[in-house]
Amino acid sequence: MPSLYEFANPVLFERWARPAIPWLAGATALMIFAGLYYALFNSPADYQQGDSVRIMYVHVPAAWMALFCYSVIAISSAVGFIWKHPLADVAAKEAAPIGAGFTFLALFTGSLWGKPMWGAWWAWDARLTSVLILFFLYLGYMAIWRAFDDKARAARLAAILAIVGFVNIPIIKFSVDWWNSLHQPASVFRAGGPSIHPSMLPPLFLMAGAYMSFFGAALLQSMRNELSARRQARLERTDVKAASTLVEQ
Amino acid sequence: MDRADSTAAARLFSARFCAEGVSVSRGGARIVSNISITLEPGDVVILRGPNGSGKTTLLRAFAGLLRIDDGAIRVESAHGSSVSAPVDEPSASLIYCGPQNAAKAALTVDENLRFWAALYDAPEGALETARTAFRLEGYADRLAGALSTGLFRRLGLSRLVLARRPIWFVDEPTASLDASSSETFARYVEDHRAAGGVAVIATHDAFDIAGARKLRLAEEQAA
Amino acid sequence: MDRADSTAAARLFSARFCAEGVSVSRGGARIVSNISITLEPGDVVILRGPNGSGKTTLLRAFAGLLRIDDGAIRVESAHGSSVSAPVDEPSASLIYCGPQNAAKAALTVDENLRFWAALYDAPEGALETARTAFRLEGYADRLAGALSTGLFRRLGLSRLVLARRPIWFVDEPTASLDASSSETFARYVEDHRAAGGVAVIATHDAFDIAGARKLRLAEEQAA
Amino acid sequence: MRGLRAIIARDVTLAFRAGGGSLPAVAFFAVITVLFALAAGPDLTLMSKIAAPIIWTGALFATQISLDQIYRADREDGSLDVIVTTSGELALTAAAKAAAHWLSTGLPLILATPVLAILLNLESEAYLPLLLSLLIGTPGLSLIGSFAAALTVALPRANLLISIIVSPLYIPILIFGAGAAAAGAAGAPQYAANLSLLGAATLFTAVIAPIASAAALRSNMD
Amino acid sequence: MRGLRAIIARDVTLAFRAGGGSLPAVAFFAVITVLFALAAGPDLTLMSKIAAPIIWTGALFATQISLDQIYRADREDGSLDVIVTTSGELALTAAAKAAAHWLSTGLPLILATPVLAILLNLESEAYLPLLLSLLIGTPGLSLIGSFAAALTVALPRANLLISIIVSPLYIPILIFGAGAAAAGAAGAPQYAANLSLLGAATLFTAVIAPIASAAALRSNMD
Ligand code: HEM
Ligand SMILES: Nc1ncnc2c1ncn2[C@@H]1O[C@H](COP(=O)(O)OP(=O)(O)OP(=O)(O)O)[C@@H](O)[C@H]1O
Ligand SMILES: Nc1ncnc2c1ncn2[C@@H]1O[C@H](COP(=O)(O)OP(=O)(O)OP(=O)(O)O)[C@@H](O)[C@H]1O
Ligand SMILES: [Mg+2]
Ligand SMILES: [Mg+2]
Repeated sequence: MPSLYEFANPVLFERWARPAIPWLAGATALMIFAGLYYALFNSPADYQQGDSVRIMYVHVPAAWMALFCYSVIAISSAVGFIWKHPLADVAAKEAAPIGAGFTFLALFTGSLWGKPMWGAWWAWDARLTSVLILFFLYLGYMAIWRAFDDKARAARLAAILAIVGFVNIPIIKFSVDWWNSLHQPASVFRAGGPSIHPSMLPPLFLMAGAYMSFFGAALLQSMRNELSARRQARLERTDVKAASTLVEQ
Repeated sequence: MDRADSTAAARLFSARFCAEGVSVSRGGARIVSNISITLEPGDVVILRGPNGSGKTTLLRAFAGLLRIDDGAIRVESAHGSSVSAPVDEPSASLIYCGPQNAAKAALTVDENLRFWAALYDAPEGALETARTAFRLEGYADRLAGALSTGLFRRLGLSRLVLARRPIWFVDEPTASLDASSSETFARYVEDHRAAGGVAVIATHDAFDIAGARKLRLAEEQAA
Repeated sequence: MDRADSTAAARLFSARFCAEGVSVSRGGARIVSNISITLEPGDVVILRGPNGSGKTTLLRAFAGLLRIDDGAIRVESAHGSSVSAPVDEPSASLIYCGPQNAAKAALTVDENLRFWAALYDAPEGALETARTAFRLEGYADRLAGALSTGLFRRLGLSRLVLARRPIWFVDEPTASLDASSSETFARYVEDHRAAGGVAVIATHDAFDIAGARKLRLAEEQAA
Repeated sequence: MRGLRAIIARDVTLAFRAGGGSLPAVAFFAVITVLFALAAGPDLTLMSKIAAPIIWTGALFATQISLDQIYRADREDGSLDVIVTTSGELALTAAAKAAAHWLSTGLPLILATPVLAILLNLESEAYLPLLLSLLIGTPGLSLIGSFAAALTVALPRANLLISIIVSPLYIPILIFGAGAAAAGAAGAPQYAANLSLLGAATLFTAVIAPIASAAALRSNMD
Repeated sequence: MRGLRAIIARDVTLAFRAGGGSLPAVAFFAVITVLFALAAGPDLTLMSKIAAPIIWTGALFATQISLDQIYRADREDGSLDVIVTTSGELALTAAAKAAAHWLSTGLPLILATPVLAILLNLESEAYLPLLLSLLIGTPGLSLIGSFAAALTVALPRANLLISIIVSPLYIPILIFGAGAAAAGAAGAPQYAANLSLLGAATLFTAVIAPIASAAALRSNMD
């Protein structure tokens, strides 16, 4: 049986990532289609919120993904930092823009939803602000990668930041309970089981599944791009300048 | 430190510095590659090479201030036991004196000296010795920022006196020193080697130490 | 600038620099006093003196960057008419190149050069000339902050090429230059004087220009 | 002219590059605003009342925080020597430095204002007066600020002194500016008067500040 | 120990000398507060509602504005080499740097709070909770901030990046700190809970931040 390290070596990675991508992409398309169908036509309007509740099926899984992607970054960063595994660094790096995208989607749809629900695009409660702040965390993480030419150093520093920033995830998750908030507390993933209407669950989970497989496909593809870009850069660099050596005089 | 003093210190210094196949990159490009050198107690190396050849890079890597790509760096006591490997954990027997002087312009000369003395854990009298070694007595209460270039450099070099470490990496020490200060510095290096110390000195000047090894960093001939 | 070029410029440069009884104080203390000097077109002065003797102070005062207590500084066209007095209104015929290099670490080499070219209103080709004069071609897109000490200094000196001014005050130009770069600089000064330019160069190095006047500031000005 | 344009272009480039000098002031201010709003809690009407003063204070802040750099960085690396010795008329050069500062603090702040205003729940009729007052007033802030920077360029780290020097000089612009924003939002008649006083203050500053800066720079040469 | 004490003493001296590095942040903040009060106009109840959040924001601000200097100045003049090569345990050195930063920003801010609170018309029962929450919370801010400073020390001017990095990390302390101040003023029962969560956050930070800073400094050597 191959060790974890071998499994993750770039050549092997290429061998299993390439065929996986179309499958994941296909799954994404299917689930999006089914999920949107359920969400728009085959689920009840809320007795309070009317049809605007349908934003939920876009919003809630996006918010989940925002948290999930950050966790992926933090875990691969830890692996990359401790075991110095380059693929883990690349995975962390490439997960960031995708996660930032989901975070933005959650913010945007939440804002859209907020206008009819609360009468304002934005409110200063802990849940909303902390997602905004999560967005900053993503930006900071990506900025570190961009700021350094030296990829090895960027990887170490970004990893340190991601690991330290991970403490924020539980705070975002539980901020609704700890802090005065307009936003509703968790009703699906909570102690004591889901508290929302059962008919809302299938489209919610279908959309979540779609987001998940999209994340998988996009991550693998951008990792492949990054790896080949690095190979290219390495090839180009060798002929730039000869390194110095010591000679006795 | 006057000469009798440092010669008496001979028994203190007996460290050997050893680099094997060291390669260093900066900004993603390999700057120096496959450098090996062993310095026995009393060895002084004068390192030359054109601008940009990697002298500063190499010295910083030796001092544990730059990550090396390959190779190994060891500091050993002369009895053979490995004292420490500077990468990730810069050794307490090394000192690097770079082109900047590590002094604060907003502190006086004496305040700077006292700060270093605390960091290097120098004994009581060391401050006095450092002041006289590089003739800074007249400037004790002057803000370092109001020193001339060469005086500021002398302040920077006086760290060597306070630190009393066996292995020195000194980068362009005499760059803006006048002749007599360069002379002072050279004598000070001689005392250091007489005491069993080791030094690598990167320079472009005519600066020389009797009996020093001369090494040159130069671009590898394209193979 | 290659040599033919600058010799062709000979007709341009015909400024005379004249200081009379100049005294300068810094931080309340008199640093140099009663300095008089006249430099005819083609004169080069090598200024030496111990650290802290006031070389930098004097050059900055000459260049109009430091207020003088007493005396007068004049720049005259060789025909005798006074072009300008640098204090309060630094003259367009002077350039001062100090120990700092006036380059921004966060800009690339070329961006720095282009900025200077605009300030000194240099003509089209000057950028290319400046790059080659101090062998910076390979570094055009490198951030100046990632240059080695000597390369950074070369970037700083290339201002002289862009500015094409008749009167130079250059402070420790060769301090961290390798031998061949110092050589380049010396040749460049020779071209300048051949073109009728004037230069005062403060240095501690063995640096020399054939036929240059040697002056010495003697006292170290202690606190 | 070529030199002045180069100075402006360089300073703006530096501000935007690698986390730059003065652009961050705006980001900084935005972050502080977000954190302030979080600390103040979810009371939306309270927020909308203080939105305009907060943004005006932000303008002062973004200006002030980066003043220190206008001349000091150039002095430390020797560029100031070059700038001074090549400038035909030092007051024009000082004006160019102030313009560059405004382009990298005042302007980004004005551009960020609509977003910040949404976050702070500003009422819709208050947008235009706020933006107009900022557009007219912030150049004055940069001009005054660069004068204070010139005055203190020779001091090692002069942030404290700068903020003491600058705050009384900012008062007229702040009073007319915030006054115009408030009056405009309320539809009050003082709106026009405040705006024109604000304009007068900025114009006056545009004449005096560069000359004073040039004099200060000359006195600070050493 | 001797080295750590020397680092703290030196950094505090530098901060207070010649307009220093971080003390001005407090003055700066005080000036901004006064100007904000001026811009917001004479509504005293409005003021008293936002007094505590303003002062907490001020703590963030005063901390953040001076972060940039914690390591960068030392790096630029070469002192960081000396500090790194002489430190027995780099994490302890990082803790000392953070302590010095707190002494020259957090502490002055706390000392200034009573005065600022009067200006902002804070209710009298709100003083103690506010001061207590600041006392417990601000060391955490300095610790987190110095981590961000260590992370970005190699970048030419990283203010923008620092504020982006630091703001998410400040959130827990801000939430619990401002929460404690508000709850304490209102006599609400969450007061004690918020204070102890705040204490826990600061303690946790005191363990993590120096280690993370040391790792960042090591990665940034060049
Ligand atoms: C920009 C504004 C908003 C942001 C940043 C935001 C953020 C979030 C986050 C992070 C979650 C995930 C919670 C978890 O897994 O524990 C979430 C879930 C949710 N949000 Fe929002 N939200 C916003 C606006 C809204 C609005 C206006 C509504 C509707 C009133 C809403 C309704 C929900 C619901 C129903 C959930 C699912 C809770 C659950 O079942 O776990 N959100 N939101
Ligand atoms: N931070 C950096 N990032 C990228 N490249 C760098 C960096 N610092 C130095 N370099 C490059 O590394 C090479 C070696 O630089 P180094 O400073 O070691 O040269 P040196 O031999 O000390 O030169 P000098 O005699 O001019 O001091 C140069 O080409 C330089 O431009
Ligand atoms: N800003 C200042 N304030 C007060 N004194 C100063 C200031 N700058 C320099 N000095 C003092 O003026 C004297 C002359 O300094 P200057 O820099 O001119 O010397 P120099 O001849 O250039 O020396 P070096 O060879 O070291 O460069 C020195 O004693 C110096 O300490
Ligand atoms: Mg070097
Ligand atoms: Mg000098």
